[in-house]
Amino acid sequence: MDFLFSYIALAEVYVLLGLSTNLLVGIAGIFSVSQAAVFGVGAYIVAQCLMTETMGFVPAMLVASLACIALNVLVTLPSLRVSGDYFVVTSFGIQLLATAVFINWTQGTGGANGLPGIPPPDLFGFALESNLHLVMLTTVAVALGCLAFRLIMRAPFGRLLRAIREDELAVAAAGKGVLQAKVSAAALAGAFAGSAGGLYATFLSFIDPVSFDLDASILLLTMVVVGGARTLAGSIIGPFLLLALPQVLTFIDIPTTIAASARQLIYGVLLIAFMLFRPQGLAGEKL
Amino acid sequence: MFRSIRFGLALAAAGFLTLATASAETIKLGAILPLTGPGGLIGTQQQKGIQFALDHINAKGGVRGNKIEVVFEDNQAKPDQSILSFNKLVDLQSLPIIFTAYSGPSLAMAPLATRKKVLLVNAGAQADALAKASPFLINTLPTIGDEIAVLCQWLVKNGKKNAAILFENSAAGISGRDNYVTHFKAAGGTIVAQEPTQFGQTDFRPALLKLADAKPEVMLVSITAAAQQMAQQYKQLDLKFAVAGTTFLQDPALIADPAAEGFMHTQLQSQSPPALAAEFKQKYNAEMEFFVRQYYTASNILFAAMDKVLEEKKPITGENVRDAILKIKNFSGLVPVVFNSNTASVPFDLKVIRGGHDEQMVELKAQ
Amino acid sequence: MLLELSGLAAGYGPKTVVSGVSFALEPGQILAFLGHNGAGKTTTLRSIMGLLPLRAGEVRFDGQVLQRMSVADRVAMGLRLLPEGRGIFPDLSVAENIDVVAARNIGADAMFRVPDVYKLFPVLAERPGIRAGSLSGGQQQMLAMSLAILGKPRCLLLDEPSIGLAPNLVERMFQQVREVCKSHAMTAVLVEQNVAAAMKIADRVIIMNNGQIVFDGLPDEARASNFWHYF
Amino acid sequence: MLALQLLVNGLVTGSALGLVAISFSLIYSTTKIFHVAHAGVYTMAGYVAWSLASRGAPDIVTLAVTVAASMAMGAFIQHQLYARLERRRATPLVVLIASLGALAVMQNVIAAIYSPNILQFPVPWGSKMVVLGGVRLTWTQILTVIASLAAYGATIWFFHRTILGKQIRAVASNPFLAEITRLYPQRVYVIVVAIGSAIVALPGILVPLDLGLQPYSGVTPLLTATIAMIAGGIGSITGSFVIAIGIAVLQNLSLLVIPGEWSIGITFFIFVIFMLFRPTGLFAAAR
Repeated sequence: MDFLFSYIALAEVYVLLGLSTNLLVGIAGIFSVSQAAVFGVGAYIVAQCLMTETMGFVPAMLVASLACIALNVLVTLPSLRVSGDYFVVTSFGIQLLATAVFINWTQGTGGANGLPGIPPPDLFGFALESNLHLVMLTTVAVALGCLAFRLIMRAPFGRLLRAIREDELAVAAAGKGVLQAKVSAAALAGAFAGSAGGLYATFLSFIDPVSFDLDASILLLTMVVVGGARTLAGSIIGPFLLLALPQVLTFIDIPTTIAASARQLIYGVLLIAFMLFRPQGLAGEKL
Repeated sequence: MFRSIRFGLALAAAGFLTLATASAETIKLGAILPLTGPGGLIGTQQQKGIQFALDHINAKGGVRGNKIEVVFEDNQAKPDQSILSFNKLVDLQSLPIIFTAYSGPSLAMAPLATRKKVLLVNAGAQADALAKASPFLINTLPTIGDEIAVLCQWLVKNGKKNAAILFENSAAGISGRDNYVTHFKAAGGTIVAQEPTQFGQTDFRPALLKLADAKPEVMLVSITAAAQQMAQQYKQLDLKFAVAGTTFLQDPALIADPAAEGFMHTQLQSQSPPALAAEFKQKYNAEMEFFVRQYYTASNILFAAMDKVLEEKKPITGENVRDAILKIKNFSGLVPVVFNSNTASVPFDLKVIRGGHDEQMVELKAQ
Repeated sequence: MLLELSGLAAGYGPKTVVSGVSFALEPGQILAFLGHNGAGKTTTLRSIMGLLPLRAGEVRFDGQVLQRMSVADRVAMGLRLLPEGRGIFPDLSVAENIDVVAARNIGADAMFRVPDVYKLFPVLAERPGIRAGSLSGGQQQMLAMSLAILGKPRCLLLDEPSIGLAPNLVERMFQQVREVCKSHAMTAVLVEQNVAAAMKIADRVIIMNNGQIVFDGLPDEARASNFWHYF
Repeated sequence: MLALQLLVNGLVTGSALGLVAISFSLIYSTTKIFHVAHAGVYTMAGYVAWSLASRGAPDIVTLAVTVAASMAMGAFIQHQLYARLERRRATPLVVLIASLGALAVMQNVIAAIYSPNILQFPVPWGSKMVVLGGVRLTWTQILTVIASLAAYGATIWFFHRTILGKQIRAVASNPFLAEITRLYPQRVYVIVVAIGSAIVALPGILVPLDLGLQPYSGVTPLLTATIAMIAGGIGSITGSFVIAIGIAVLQNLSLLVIPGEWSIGITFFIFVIFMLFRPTGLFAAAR
């Protein structure tokens, strides 16, 4: 059962990230490609807190979430000044800047070598070592995340975010707080990404910059797009499906000389096909 | 909505159904390698090395009559995919032994290996942390530090006291850099400058220029790719200092390039006899390169250890095979490999590139 | 009849904006097409040009049914639109604006060639190298008009041509429109907020409300009618 | 001396980067599509040229065929992918994701055919040295500068002196008016992507001629070029060309004062700050 548990635990971490990305990209219309950077900051903070034994798992998660809220608000600030493609490029820049920090700030992140030996999460003095316990932990986290997402979507705040995405000028003209709404969405997305980072670090017990680079950000985006933007179901299906894909693909017999590229190629084809024929993803709304 | 979720889950679940079922006389091993992505090139070489060794042992009837099979998993050199693959192989297929490569993924799997008593066999990565990561992680090659310590001593002894370091900003490159700094100073030399390059970038000119400005006598190199381009730019810029590196510089394209004339590098001894190399070439239409040889050798070490375990009428478990490796201690395949600990020591040479060939300078021994 | 609309309906997304719009215009006739904001005037013009698919009804031009024709083919037949507020290429110079449009639209039978528009609007000939976006509002509108008539226009659809113009300029420009229409037997549909000025040159008036025609008659009848409460 | 050599090195790298920036800027300012797959066209050009050169084709044939192949590929992507999406009224986000997919497909098809190894051009004259005022340059580097300046001049001439160039600018300036004055925007989009692809074929050949050929190396130059485009003002050919050279020179010269680990990070840091305070670019005309 360990495999199933570890798969579910990992997928659930990505569901949290999917919710975060969906909130920002799908719902608030802030097209960010730097969510993996925020995710990484959460992971490094929790890892450092636990490895230096500064604090326990729960306070560490809290610190990571708060830090990521602040960070995400900061990195989405440019979206208030620049729009559309400008922000995409800014966001690319932020992601690359973060990768440079992850690789080069050796004291904080262990540099390119990463941080091995992160202790397992502990709850009230009880260390969660087995995959079953970890799955229970991530499931609780995801359930909370989904509940929050659902409540927000139904609340007036959710409707305001939708309205901003449809027509920002009209909302601003109607005197609604566009700034406040965007900042709140970014803060919430930051909290999701930060806690996902903490869970990821303690689940893997090893983190390195590879997990938080531009490719990871694009993978996240792909998960949301394939699953379906703007819906809870989409944020759940995408991560589960895309994490399973490499496992499924190992069954397809491809000559080893081209296997290296052939599997990556399938991602590309999937992206194009979804955009052309089903831009709403498997269970989402039209982007 | 729920129907869509169920659809997604069903598709995901389909992935877990394993197709192969083991027959009684088949011993199955696992291999978690980067078969796709930027590490795919090296991963597929490693895969061929294992496959080549498998074909040989099975042609001979297997280990004590038991056929060997290896289940390959792709981790894209990513730690999280490695964990999934590890659990898949250990949990669903109960494989006792898994080949691994790359420092990050190996370090990520090490705690799991300890907990589940599964033997990890690394024949490619050389990061220092691997030596102490897990009692269940066997490294069939020394960590980079051993090679570098000896190289630095030789260089300082031969009058190269001021060194500049060119390193790749990646796990392997930085690990090499750190070792150069430690060991070159320990040997009595001075590091006058160090400069990074980005993995995948082939423009070394700015870094080379800056290093040259510090007037070193030797440039210590720790890059894992594009060594040929580095050599060409070194030549174009008319730089005069000596160049020295580790096994990473044992790259056929580099050695064949006239720009690399006079470059020195340590090299783990790993020759393939001409007949074997020819057979490999005929089978895979590729040269039997370093990583092919490494994983071929590692596979044979495992087969020998498994033979001993079976001889003693014990079951093939990670623990038993590891103990057998440490007990046998000396393996002679393509090269002599000695296990004084989890990490093997392998003799290595100092070579110099002359006229498109690697020439032996001295044989060195790790302390 | 040059331009004939019968039972036209069009809209955006789920919303049908205009329906049941029918009228027919002869060559040389000028129609003042009036109504408050959102009444469906621009929508009607856009569907005549083929920029918006028809939901129902038919558009005929010179006897031909237009539905299956591309925008470019309609332009080639002589249907021209002067779009509201964006009738020029702001990043190109005045001369480049005219050259680019001339290159595509002037054939052997052209009524207006490059020298003709410079003669019609001499102010454009004064500074041909200036960036069009930096012209004054009135000059921009003249340039837009030039671009709309280059080649062989037969029916001009003018969407708010007076926006941002000083009152005396509006008067002069409308007179020019009328002269051009009458001398070249060109039909014009004039969508305007400046109702008084538009009615002065119009041969016929249609008033729209909520996507439907509520008045269709002569300017004098319109003046006498009680439809003014729509404005 | 070091500073001079670094400066010259930056100028060479920058002039190649400048062409990437010009070509991307042309495409973006006209079609408003964030054509990430442009990096794939850039990479493809190098491989087409390599295939021809290694089969002994004369240099001029290699150049002509490569440019033609790039144009065809660019036109194909516009016509078969972007135009289709446009007809379905896809949002910019959908188009961007499809473009990312196209990039993944191109890179991996190349990697499957040619392997991910670094390939070296079999052109012996390319690495011959010239010493100019104490600065050492290869013929390839000199050729890169000459070709870039020539292509820059030709581009300026084409877009300001030919009727087709003016038409393209007209479409970029007001696509709606272009539609109703028979300038055929959809056709112009195909043409402009083809022209951009022809321009990017030059650095696509010249850079690997100097530094070797790899399937995944197109993204970094494209991102840097995008930054140059934005900083130089979207639509300004000269702006993007000059800023691209500026970025490369700065990255080279920055080695004199800061450790190389941080040079990329700092480029993006400056860019993000720039986006916050002057998002319209340095050369942008008042619009």
